[in-house]
Amino acid sequence: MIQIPLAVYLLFLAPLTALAFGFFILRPWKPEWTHIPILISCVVVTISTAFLAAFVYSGHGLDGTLFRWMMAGDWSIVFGVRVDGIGVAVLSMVSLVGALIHFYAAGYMKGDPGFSRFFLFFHLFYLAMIGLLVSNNYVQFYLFWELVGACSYFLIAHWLHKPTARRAALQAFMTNRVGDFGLMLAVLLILARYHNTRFAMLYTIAPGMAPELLALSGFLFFWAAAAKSAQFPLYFWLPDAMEGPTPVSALMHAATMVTAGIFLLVRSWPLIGSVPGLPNFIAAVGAATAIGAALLACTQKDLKRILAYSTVSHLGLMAFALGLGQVAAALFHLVVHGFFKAALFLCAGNVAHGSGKPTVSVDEAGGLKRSLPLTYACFAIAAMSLAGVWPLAGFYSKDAILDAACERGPWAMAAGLAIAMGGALYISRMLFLTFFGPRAEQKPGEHVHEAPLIMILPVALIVVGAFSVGWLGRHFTHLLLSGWPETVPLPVLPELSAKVSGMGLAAMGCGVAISYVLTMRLPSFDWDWRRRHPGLEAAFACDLGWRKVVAWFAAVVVRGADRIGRVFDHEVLDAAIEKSADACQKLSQTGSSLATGSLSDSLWWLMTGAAALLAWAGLR
Amino acid sequence: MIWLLRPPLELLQPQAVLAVGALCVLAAGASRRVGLGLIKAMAGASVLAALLMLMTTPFWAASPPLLSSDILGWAFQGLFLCAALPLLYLMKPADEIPPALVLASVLGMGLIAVSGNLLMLFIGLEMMSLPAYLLVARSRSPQALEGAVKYFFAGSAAGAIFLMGMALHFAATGALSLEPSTDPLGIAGAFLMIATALFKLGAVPLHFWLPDVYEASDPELTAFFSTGLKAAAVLFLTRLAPLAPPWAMAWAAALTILFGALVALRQKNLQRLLAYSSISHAGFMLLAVAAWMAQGRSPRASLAVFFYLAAYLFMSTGTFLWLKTEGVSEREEMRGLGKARPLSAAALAVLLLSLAGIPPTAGFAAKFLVFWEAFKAGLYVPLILAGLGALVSLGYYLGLIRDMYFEEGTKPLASAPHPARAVVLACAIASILLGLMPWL
Amino acid sequence: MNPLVWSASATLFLFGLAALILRRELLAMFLGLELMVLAAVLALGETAARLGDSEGFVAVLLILAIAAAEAVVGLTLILRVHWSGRPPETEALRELKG
Amino acid sequence: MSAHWLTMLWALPAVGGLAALAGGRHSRWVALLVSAGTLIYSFSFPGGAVISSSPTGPFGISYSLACDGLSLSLCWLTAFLTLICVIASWKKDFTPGYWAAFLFLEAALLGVFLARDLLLFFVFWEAVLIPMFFIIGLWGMEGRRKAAMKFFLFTFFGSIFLLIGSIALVTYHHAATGIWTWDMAVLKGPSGRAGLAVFAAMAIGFAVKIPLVPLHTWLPDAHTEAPAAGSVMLAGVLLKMGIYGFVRILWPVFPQLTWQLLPWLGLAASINVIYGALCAMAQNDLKRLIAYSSVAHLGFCLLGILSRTPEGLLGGSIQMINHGLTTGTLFLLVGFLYDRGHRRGLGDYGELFRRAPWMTFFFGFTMLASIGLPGLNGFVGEFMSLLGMARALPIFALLGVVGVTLAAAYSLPAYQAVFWDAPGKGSVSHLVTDLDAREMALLSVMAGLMLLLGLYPGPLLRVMQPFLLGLVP
Repeated sequence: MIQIPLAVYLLFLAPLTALAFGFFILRPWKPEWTHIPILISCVVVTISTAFLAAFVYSGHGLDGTLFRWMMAGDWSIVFGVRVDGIGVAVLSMVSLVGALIHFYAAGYMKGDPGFSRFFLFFHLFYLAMIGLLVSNNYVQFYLFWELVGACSYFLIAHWLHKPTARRAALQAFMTNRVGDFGLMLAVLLILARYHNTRFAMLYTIAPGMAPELLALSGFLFFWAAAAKSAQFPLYFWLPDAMEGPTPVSALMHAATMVTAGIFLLVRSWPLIGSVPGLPNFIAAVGAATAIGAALLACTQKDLKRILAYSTVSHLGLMAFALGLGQVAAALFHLVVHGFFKAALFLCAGNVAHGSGKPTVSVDEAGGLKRSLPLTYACFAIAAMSLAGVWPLAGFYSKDAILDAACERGPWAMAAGLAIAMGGALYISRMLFLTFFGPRAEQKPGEHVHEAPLIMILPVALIVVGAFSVGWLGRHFTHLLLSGWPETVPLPVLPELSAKVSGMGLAAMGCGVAISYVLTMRLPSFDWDWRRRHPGLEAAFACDLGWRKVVAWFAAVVVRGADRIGRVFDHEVLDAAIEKSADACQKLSQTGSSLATGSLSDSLWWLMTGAAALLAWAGLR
Repeated sequence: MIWLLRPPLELLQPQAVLAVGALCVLAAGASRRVGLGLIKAMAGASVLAALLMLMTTPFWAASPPLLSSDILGWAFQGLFLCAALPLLYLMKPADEIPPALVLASVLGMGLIAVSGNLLMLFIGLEMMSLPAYLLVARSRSPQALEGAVKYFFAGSAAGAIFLMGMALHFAATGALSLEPSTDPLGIAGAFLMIATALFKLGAVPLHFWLPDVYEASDPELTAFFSTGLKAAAVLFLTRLAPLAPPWAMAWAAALTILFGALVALRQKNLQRLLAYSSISHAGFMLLAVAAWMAQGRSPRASLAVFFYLAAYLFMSTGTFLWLKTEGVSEREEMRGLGKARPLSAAALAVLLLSLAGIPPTAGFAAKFLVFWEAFKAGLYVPLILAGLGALVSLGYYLGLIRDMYFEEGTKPLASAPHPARAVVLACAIASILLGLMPWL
Repeated sequence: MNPLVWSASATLFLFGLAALILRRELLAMFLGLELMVLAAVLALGETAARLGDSEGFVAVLLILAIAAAEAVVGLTLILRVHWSGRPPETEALRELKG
Repeated sequence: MSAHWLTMLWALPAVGGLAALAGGRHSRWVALLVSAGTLIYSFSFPGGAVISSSPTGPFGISYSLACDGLSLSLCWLTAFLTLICVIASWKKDFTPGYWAAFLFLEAALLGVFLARDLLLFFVFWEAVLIPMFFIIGLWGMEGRRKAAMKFFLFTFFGSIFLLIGSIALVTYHHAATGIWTWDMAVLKGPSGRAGLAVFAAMAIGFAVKIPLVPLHTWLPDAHTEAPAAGSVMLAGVLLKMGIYGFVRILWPVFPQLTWQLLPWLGLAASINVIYGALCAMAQNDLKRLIAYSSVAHLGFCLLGILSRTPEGLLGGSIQMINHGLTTGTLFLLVGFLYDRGHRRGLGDYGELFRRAPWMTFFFGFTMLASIGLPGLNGFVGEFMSLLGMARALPIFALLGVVGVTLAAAYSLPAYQAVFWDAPGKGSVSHLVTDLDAREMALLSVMAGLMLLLGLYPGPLLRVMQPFLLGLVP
């Protein structure tokens, strides 16, 4: 049995003890101190992740079992730990960004009535995400996968008094549940056939698997990832999930939870990769989602909804990269995206916190450059990193994907460039509208004050990451190599060719230029097209009709349930019993009316009885 | 071994004791000097003496010309005498006639038990029935006379039919013995006699006299009718068994169970409800006899018949005597008894559950044995119908329990403790113990 | 099996039966009853005579005795109905029903 | 372990019931002592197979009890839930009959799980109906009378078929082997059409209890009208008698027939799952919703049992225990809610998270367990059952997973309607106060068990394993 380093146990024990301490002691006694043990546990987790990163970077992998969870006869499902390149890469980003967001949340949520409840769920989510990244078999993966979904349900609905928040939480959980249908079924089918779903085993048996089982489980994995990472059919819950507090949006709907889907696809890549048509399908869906979401992001008013659609777009981009076979590029973009998107969300949070309103619309905010200088600086760097400006991290990760797209063919290159331009377009529109000179229609807040230090420092640190992570490309691929099975070739991050980078920068440049012209030069454009084309705006509001389709489907299910539950069950089945009871009563009525009480009738019956018996005798 | 009669006739010793007892009762009554209590005691003593005599006579002795007896007949005689005891203990006769009539009726039943040929059977039948008509006439309820007249005419018509059957049988076989005959005349005669037996038992098309008689007579008398007379009718049927077709009996049984249970659902008067429920139980007894006949009169099947009647003896006596002790006659009066009289309500609940055939009770063991024999005899469809009949009968048994416990009632608190309450409790406990018999 | 006697006995039986069922007065019904018993006795007697079997005659005598006892009981009941003020018809006796 | 040790297990609550009847004011203390004693006593039995039978009486009927892994775990569940019910209904001033009825119910249930003689099993099977009839009828809600009658008559209808089936089974066994015996382990069912008829008859008897869909209409009424503790016992243990009947009797007696009927029974179980979930979505009475959810969960048990694979059988069995805990807790909570607000409708409450945070927490926790969140006990049973069915007939595993998805569709909206959404016009949420110490202790024990069984079901699975692995063809 490989000796499991202490760091791995700390990953689980630190959050568990913090949660237990917080729930049993602090919550009833002193709820406002709940965040203290949790912040400590965040620090411990980050340190142990750093240690594990070094451990893996130095070439060691780890795949051991902690204890037997379910067993039947000779077979059993185990609780295990698998620390390998992929896991640690994403884990380091998640733990670092997560810890910083915890500190930010301590400031942001101060004074909120549900403070301790928020922090307990927030940290439980953090634990679940870490568990998901280090689990070593699908069933354990499914456990943390569902736990993440459940925590997101309670966190989105944190402000329980807001009806929209409650509806969004339910919608988010149900969509995730529909996605988990795919994952559970796939795990069941694989487990039924191979009696073992450890990732290590998966790499060996994937080639030998039956083709139809392979195709089905591959597709079901993608279906689950589509729900969790908001791909085309099941993405509509993410923009609504912005109803939750900003730290929730930052941690969950930017850096960690939504990336779990992509992480699942990367984890089971040997299986999905070997299905003939699936990668192209994933690439197509990814590209479509990315372009569609970018388009929708340009038309949104609320700051956080723009960032939500931007996340959907970038997840589409990662799926697009995966579809092209660039697993390393997708992972690299996942890590980089985690940094700059978290930074953008936290800046949006500072803007909202500063102006005292839960959410800020693009129309209201304007010219905040002067009143929020620090937030403006961080926002600008993170935005430029997202757009893909040269020295920043976004450029390196997006360029790697563009490079792969160019090799694949003209359609892929066109899609890649379109995504690059769309990304630059909506993020610079948001930058110009919010921070540059107040325009005529905008009503800037009375006086917007800068966020306190505890909220600015985490954003700054994350922006440093968004700034510098790009340069670690080489180290990143070296980290991925350990623990990846030799049998399946892991394409290394492609070297950046000047031609492709040039094209990418050009696309980004013209995107920024277009948004500069539309927002600064034609200040009233953003409002005019809404007034002149209300129909167009309505179309954009309901995601080009997709939300209506989903609403219709939900209504069909509910009406069907009502017809079965109330009508069929009550009127048909129950009524059958009641009718048989009434039949007995009627029969009894006729029976007792036979006894008329007159002697001659009873004698008549006596004789007919005797005659009947005689007839029976005659018959025989 | 007490020898009253010479060896071949010792079978009749219990009947002889009863006859002497009846005469003494009449004589004591005529002398006007003996108190009614003493007369009842004399009647009771003679029944007990008959029981003792029964225990000691070797029933397997050689059977003289007119008589024949077997284990079934012997056991049933025990039943008849046990059925008579509670009646004699509880009846409040105006004069000495009713106790004598009871003794005479039990004597008639005894004769059926030991009869070897048709004539003796007819004598026993009439000896049993005639006192019964008069007993009904002497009951205290306002419609007693009407019940008695109906009972008389129906009973005598049945007797006449039996005679016609006997004549046909005699013409066909030349003898009054019980051997089945094959030629059509004999079969026709046999079926007429079977009709009489079914009439006495209360099988459905011929049952219309039963509810009126049970409603008209006093509860303790109805108890005697439902246990004693019904057992005699079953024995009468078993005597005619060689002549009867099992399948016809099984279908009649299923019809009786279902009809009795259904009609009882809506009865308002409790005695009439219990009358229809006793018709339903008669159906089960008929099913048991049919199964017994279908299996070539195997002794094990006869155990099922006897056990059903023994269990029914306790259940029915207990229920009817409960009506007497609580003075309840309409179903509305049952409401709220659960709280008003907890102990007696509990006793009745046990008895009703036993009548319904819910497992821990004797009723279930009896029904279970009948079901088992019927299945072994291959009577599948009547068995299913009997099961459904049991379900329907559960409807009103539970309905009574529901009225007692779940409704708020108007009945005053417990009335003066009645001597019969001990008998009711004894019956309730007996019906639990008998139920656990297979495992005790 | 003398056909003449048997047909007489059968018709007697049916008459008795008809009287029992159709007539309303209790006395007429009682007469019908006795008629049925006598029909059976007639058939029994004829067979006994034909077979020369003494058992049949014993049966006839005993049945007649029992029929007499029945008559006693039946008539007392009808008299009691009459004394109770109600006309001795079946219609007067309809309280017990259902 | 001679016979009387096992006899004492079910006799203790029976005698306790009599004592409680006579107890007068102290009868609830008697109930507490006896139920706690039975629970401790039931833990004193080793997990291994304990066979104890008396000499066979007349016609092959014998008083034989036995207690192996499966029976023992169900006895633990019964004893534990009875103790919970006694404590849960502590404050309300019930008459001695109430406590006696629960103890008699426990005695009969323990008898069912211990009996090895088919007739003894049937006697206990029906004896369960009497105390339950009085519990629903005397201390139930408004429509209790009709619900009690419907419950008793419906189950009796099933038991008639069970009785006739058992008799047929014994008679055919005698015809085949020439000996009269009622011992479950020895009996072997006939083959061919007769075997099918006997199987169908006994299966109807058990199906009414499970309940399989067309025969389930007694369940919502009985659950809604029963008192809180009554619903806990009804959902917690009485529904498991049907499944136990299938596993203990039908599988060993008809080994190859159940394999041939797998498609039909699998279809029935899947319909149970989907139908129960859809009906639950349509309810607006909290107790009816939980009742229909029980129909769905029992469908999972049956799916697991049907697959005849080690994980399926164990999954089905542990799902029985888990469902007992989860739904038992849900009914407890609805009972506490009903004690305060005297209403069960979803629209009658609102924003309870403000006035009763601990109740919100426990209801949320149990609701997550009931929809099968991994890490809590609902998931273990459902997952292993579906895994077993995936090995036997994958199509029914697919329907099962659809059922798992639908589970969230009816639980969450209900939870939100009662605890989060703003109160409607006629709401009574102002009456609701938070849980008191007794209720908190009770619920935290149940929550702890749910978490423990969810993360570490190993020991319980090992206890159940011996008998179930014998059933794998």
